[in-house]
Amino acid sequence: MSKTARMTMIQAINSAHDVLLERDERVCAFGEDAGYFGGVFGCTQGLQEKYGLSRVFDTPINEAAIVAMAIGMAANGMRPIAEIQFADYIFPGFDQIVSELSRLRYRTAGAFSAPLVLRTPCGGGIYGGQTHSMSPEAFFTHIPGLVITMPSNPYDAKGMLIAASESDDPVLIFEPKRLYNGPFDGDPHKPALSWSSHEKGAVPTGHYTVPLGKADVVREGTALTVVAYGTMVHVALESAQLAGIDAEVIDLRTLIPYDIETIAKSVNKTGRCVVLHEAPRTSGFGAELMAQIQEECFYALEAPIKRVTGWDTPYPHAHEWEYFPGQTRVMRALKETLEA
Amino acid sequence: MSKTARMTMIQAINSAHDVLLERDERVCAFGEDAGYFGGVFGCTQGLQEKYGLSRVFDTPINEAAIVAMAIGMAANGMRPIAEIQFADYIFPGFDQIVSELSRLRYRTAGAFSAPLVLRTPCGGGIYGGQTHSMSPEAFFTHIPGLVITMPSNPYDAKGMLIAASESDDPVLIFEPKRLYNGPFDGDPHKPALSWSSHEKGAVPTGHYTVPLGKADVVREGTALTVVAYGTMVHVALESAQLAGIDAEVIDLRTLIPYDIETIAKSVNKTGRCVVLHEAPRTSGFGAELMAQIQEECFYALEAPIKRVTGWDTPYPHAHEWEYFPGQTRVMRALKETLEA
Amino acid sequence: MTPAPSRNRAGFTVPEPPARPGEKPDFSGLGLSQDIPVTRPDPDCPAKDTHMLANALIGVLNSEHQAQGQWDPALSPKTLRQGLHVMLKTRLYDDRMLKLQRQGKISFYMKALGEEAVACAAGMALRFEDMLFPSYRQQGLLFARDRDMVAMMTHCLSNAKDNLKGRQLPIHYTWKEGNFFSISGNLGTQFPQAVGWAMASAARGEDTVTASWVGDGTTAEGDFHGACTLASTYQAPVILNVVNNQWAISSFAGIAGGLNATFAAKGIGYGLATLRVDGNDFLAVYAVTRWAADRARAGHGPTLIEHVTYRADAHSTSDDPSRYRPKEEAKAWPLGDPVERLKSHLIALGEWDEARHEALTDALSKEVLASYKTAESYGTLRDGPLSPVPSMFEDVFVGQPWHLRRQRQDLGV
Amino acid sequence: MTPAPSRNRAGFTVPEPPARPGEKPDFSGLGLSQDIPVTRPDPDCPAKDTHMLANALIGVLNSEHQAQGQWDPALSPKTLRQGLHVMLKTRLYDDRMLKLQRQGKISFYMKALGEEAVACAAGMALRFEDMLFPSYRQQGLLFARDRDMVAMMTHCLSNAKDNLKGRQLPIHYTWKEGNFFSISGNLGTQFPQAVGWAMASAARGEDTVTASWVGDGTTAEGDFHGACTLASTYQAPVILNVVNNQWAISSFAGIAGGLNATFAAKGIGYGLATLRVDGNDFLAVYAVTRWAADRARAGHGPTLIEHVTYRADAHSTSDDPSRYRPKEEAKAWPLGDPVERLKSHLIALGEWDEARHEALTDALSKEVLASYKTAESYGTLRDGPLSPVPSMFEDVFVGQPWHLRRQRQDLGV
Ligand SMILES: Cc1ncc(C[n+]2csc(CCOP(=O)(O)OP(=O)(O)O)c2C)c(N)n1
Ligand SMILES: Cc1ncc(C[n+]2csc(CCOP(=O)(O)OP(=O)(O)O)c2C)c(N)n1
Ligand SMILES: [Mg+2]
Ligand SMILES: [Mg+2]
Repeated sequence: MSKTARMTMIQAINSAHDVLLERDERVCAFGEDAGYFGGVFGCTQGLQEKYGLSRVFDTPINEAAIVAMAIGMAANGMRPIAEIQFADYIFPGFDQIVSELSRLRYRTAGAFSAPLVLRTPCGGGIYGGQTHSMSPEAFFTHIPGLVITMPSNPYDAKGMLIAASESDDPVLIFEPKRLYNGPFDGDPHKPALSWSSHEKGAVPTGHYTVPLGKADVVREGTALTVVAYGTMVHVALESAQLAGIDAEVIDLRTLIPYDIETIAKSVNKTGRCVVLHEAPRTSGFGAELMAQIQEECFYALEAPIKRVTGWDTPYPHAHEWEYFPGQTRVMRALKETLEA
Repeated sequence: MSKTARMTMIQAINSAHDVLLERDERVCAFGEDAGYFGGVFGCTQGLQEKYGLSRVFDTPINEAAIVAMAIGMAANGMRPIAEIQFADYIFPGFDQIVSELSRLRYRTAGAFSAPLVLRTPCGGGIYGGQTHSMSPEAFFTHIPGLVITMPSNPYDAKGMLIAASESDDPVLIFEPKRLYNGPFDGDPHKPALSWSSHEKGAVPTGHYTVPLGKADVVREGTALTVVAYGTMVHVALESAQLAGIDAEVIDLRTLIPYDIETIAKSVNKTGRCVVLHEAPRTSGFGAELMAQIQEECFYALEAPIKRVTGWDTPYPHAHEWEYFPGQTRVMRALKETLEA
Repeated sequence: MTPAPSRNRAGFTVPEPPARPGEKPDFSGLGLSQDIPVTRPDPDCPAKDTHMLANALIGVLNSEHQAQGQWDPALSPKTLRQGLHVMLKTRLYDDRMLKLQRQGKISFYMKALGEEAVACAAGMALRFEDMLFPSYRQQGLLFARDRDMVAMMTHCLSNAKDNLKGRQLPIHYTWKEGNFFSISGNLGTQFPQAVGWAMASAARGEDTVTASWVGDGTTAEGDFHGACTLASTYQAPVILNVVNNQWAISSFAGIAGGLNATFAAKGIGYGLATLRVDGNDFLAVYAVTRWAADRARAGHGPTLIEHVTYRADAHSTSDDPSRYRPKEEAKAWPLGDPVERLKSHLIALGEWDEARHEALTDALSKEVLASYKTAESYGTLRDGPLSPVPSMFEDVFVGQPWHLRRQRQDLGV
Repeated sequence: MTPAPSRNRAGFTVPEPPARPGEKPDFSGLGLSQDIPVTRPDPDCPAKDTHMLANALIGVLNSEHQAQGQWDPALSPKTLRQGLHVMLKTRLYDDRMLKLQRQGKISFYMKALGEEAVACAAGMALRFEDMLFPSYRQQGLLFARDRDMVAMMTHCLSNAKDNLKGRQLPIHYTWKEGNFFSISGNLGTQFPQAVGWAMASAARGEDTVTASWVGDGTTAEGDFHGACTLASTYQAPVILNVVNNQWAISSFAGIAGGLNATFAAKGIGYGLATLRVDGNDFLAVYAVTRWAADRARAGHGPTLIEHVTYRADAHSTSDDPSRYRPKEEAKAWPLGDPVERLKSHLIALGEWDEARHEALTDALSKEVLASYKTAESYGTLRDGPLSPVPSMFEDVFVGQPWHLRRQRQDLGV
């Protein structure tokens, strides 16, 4: 394994691009403002200068065209990594994702495929209002044929992006933008935390992968199981700590295909489960997890599975912290599930 | 109540348009081929001739523009009913639905709203292949601000369309095209059934409404609860019959907001539940129902809630009946749930 | 002078076609004729030098069946006969497949009747290595590339030999070895994908060209605009074809905005090279395709071509055009029939005659029938054999994740 | 002559702006000048009679600060002074709001510096009943319609008096009483909606006009195409404005295809009336807007207008333009500054002077400051008071379905 360095999530993502562009000339990266400027969050900064205009470049503002162009390139032997500037803006490209990207291999019986990566920053916590805060992952988990991921730290972000680009399946990566510059445990009043002192902020500078489809048990425990991903992993850890509950916390990392084995093993052990996500509650990905867990672990369950989620409203600007499923709500759910 | 007549689902939908266009000059109807031709399934047939070009008309083939035009018209005092030719083709309009239609009232604090109806034929069973068979309702149930419905018979189809058009919320109606000309119980080898002998094929010719948000208990029973909607309602009824199981079958009708009261009452009574839909399994609307039912009825449940659904693949052409969640699979799930 | 502000009593306009069922077909408003010679700029010219061609109609064959003007591709009689062969084959194949659909042997079909030249001539003008992103009505490309007819039919039959394993509706061909992309049921999605494909080719320094096709109705989709924008910005080696066959399903080209500008003119706003061609003139389609291919191949960028043609039969086997347009419209089409026109040209050249034509028709009909017999022997949708059921769960992903494995097991296969 | 097929070694092109940080600004490639008089067709002319204007630049104020040519709207000194007032107000408001964002009082801001004429002149040229579907950079429309500044600020502060109940990011104004639609954060979505609104007005026989605005970058979105297509097909009474301020965020207009055609030229392919105007010339923007409004009002259909201007400051408070363009670009912009130009014109007319200008600036600055004091007294995002928490669950639906009621209760409010 190569040297490690302290990296933010942005630096880790940037480094993943760098490694990929360096190793494989089929890799290219593009998106709105992703070229010269290096992306509005800097995830591709410096790479156009290093690899040239035709490997890292700006696109017109048309998310459908970005996805379509990536599909065409990928089908023709390249390994594009496309950035959608905010997950809230992925919807103009939804048709290309649902109707084309996800099905190309299937409908051609394997003759054509589009192994590409779509990355996009998601989630709230930066006062972005309803159009810079969405966590739309659940929509994509209902589309057969896509690998859906959400890393929660720099180490995973880099390793999963490399794994995604090297995978022969199309992979979507939702990057919680609130975590870009430091972990966030759900308390907006605390001073900002930094990745520099976080275990997962130590990132190998070279090539490595984090396997897709594998969850990470980030805290072992026996009292109950918390299934979370993205920002909510940090909220879960802190809430369990504050509530003094011996929770087992699972960082799902890959949503499709999700690591049912790890989840079921844990829930069968603890008999209780809480599922967390920032996205709206109804038909969120938590619903799928709960449905499957109750099928899988019914006889082990001692309490109903609870979910703590964003509300079924657009993400409001002023009431961001009343919307965000923060520590108070998570702690309450943990306690209630424990006592149920 | 006015006279009734025997109607197919297509005729009932046509009649609903007719009633609405007649009563309310704010109502207009449009879509690809919906004007002169009256729609590829005939749901608006004869209405352009009757109400004129500016009330019932053809649109360019751009589903985003269709939705956007409807939003603009609805915000400006009209009551548009737009047809998306196949539910598979709603995705180019997804952004307008997620980002605009669903949020207009919210983001303007009530100053503007878009009370409109989007209708679209969904579901398989007509050898339509992957692009004329989708049941994409689950995607829409994750969007706060939309009423989502799926009628299963002519009576409901007409009454719900009138209710939808008169509602001040935006309403999406998914119409199972396999039911357009007759009920379908899941057995493709039987001769086609007809609405003419079906109780719900008797439809008032005039104005009436079927309330949104209210499920219909279409079969009472004590052994277990089946929650279904659309085509699967008929499959559920026939499967319960064939399996000789005293199932209570709930036709959900409205998916958002769903009638939790009716569902919970039933499951609390029976202690067992099977959820059905034709859409792919993972993150389908069944997941939401199961998640909520287990939260709501945990202590009454005697067996895991099962789901019988389409598979997590695109809808295949040749293997339509291996894909469709038919009687064999439904019966097996009913039995397993009863015996679990 | 500023018009006096007045109440806009007109409301909005909903365009209507010149004639409806029972009325007399009328194409006079389109101003089409086979006899206007048009200049041909060099393929390396600035795009703007082509913009006047967006409002012209490039033609080669005149009403006397002679090749005329600067666009004459000067094809050998052999090539011309080959063109006739390919178009006729397409037509006879279509006829047979329609019959099969009527007999319930296949679930669905779409013919290219009346617009065979668009695909056949383009298919012949392009190199085999050039990549094709067609819509569902360019089966002529396959015949131009000599795709095995039995393979096409096994696909349409969805049987065990279908190269798509029964997953796609008939006519949604894929032929990778023939550089023919997969056809989607969703309109227009392939247009911007084609630009991406072309960019990848260009990035590798290859000199292949990518071509894509959409219908007049489909130009309204956002993806049309996405494709034109990408092509313009990146100057990709791509040919974007609009097949204006006057009709979408039941809605005429005016519903897509076609009364207010030509479809070729849409290219002007992107600075694309723009050509508008008589799509029923095999020679002209060949010539413009070659022009655009030469331009792209040499690094001078994309071209948008409008092919003016007429969909002479139903939209698909689910359609009944007699409900929305006069039955005699196809006959009244001012640009004639592409097969007849090429045939007449060959006869005028002394390179063809009725007897040879009949013989060819006969031979092709037999080939089609024999192919069908073979294809059917591999199974039909109704009676099988089909691709094995477990194949239904394959190719969703490269591997088979646990949930699909379980679902397959759940089905007991 | 057909160019010899050669390997396309060029790959694809990624356009680059003429100058990057540290380089000398260079707008010579745009061929812009304030001094070309351009003819003015009648507003009821066929659309094609305007198409040459898609490649021209309509201007009124010449470099000598005189109004010239057929497009001179011949405005009264009072109206001109009103225009200056509105533009200056916009600018001073922007300055103040930027400061507040820097102080952490509001979360986000976007200025219109350098392109105030586009919105202010249009706002004045339209009738109050005309409906506006702006993007986020047309705050000038609000000032032109004399929107209460305190209300604008309470919105940006997201406080308890915010008419949007704190739900929207700052500057995403809604003002129904002012016939000003809600601003979306999603680019371009309002463009086709505006056409729908216009169609509803027309259907009722009203003579109001609907106008919408998008940026140069946003023209690439599918919704731009959808809007143009709808406007063309239904000939809706709508004005579709493209504000070409040369930059999206960090990407210049060339990334949207702007090197290959003007944005106005996109209208040609839809058969829209097309105008391209010096967007920094208040009189010219006023004139073209009035022309298009007259045209639409009288039932002659839609117009696409490109406003050529320059975004003189950052894209938003999240942006740092010094990282991607020369700092001095704004100063080098050949069409000058809209406030300065109108001011100089008024001075040249003898209707204004430096002292009055200073006094106006002073008065407006005071008004802005006083408004802010009032607005802030109603609360700030950081310290409140905000709209009551339960309001968060309102307006999702007309009523509050069970799931939202329960969620509200779950939050304990
Ligand atoms: C996104 C999408 N919307 C609608 C349809 C339904 N549809 C199939 S073909 C067609 C008409 C297309 O007309 P045109 O583009 O002119 O092509 P043509 O059939 O004339 O070749 C329509 C509306 C579809 N397949 N995809
Ligand atoms: C659908 C969508 N994609 C991307 C964005 C992010 N974004 C916000 S503004 C902007 C640039 C817009 O540029 P332009 O249209 O030229 O408008 P200007 O800011 O110059 O007025 C981008 C990419 C967005 N808001 N919506
Ligand atoms: Mg057509
Ligand atoms: Mg701009």
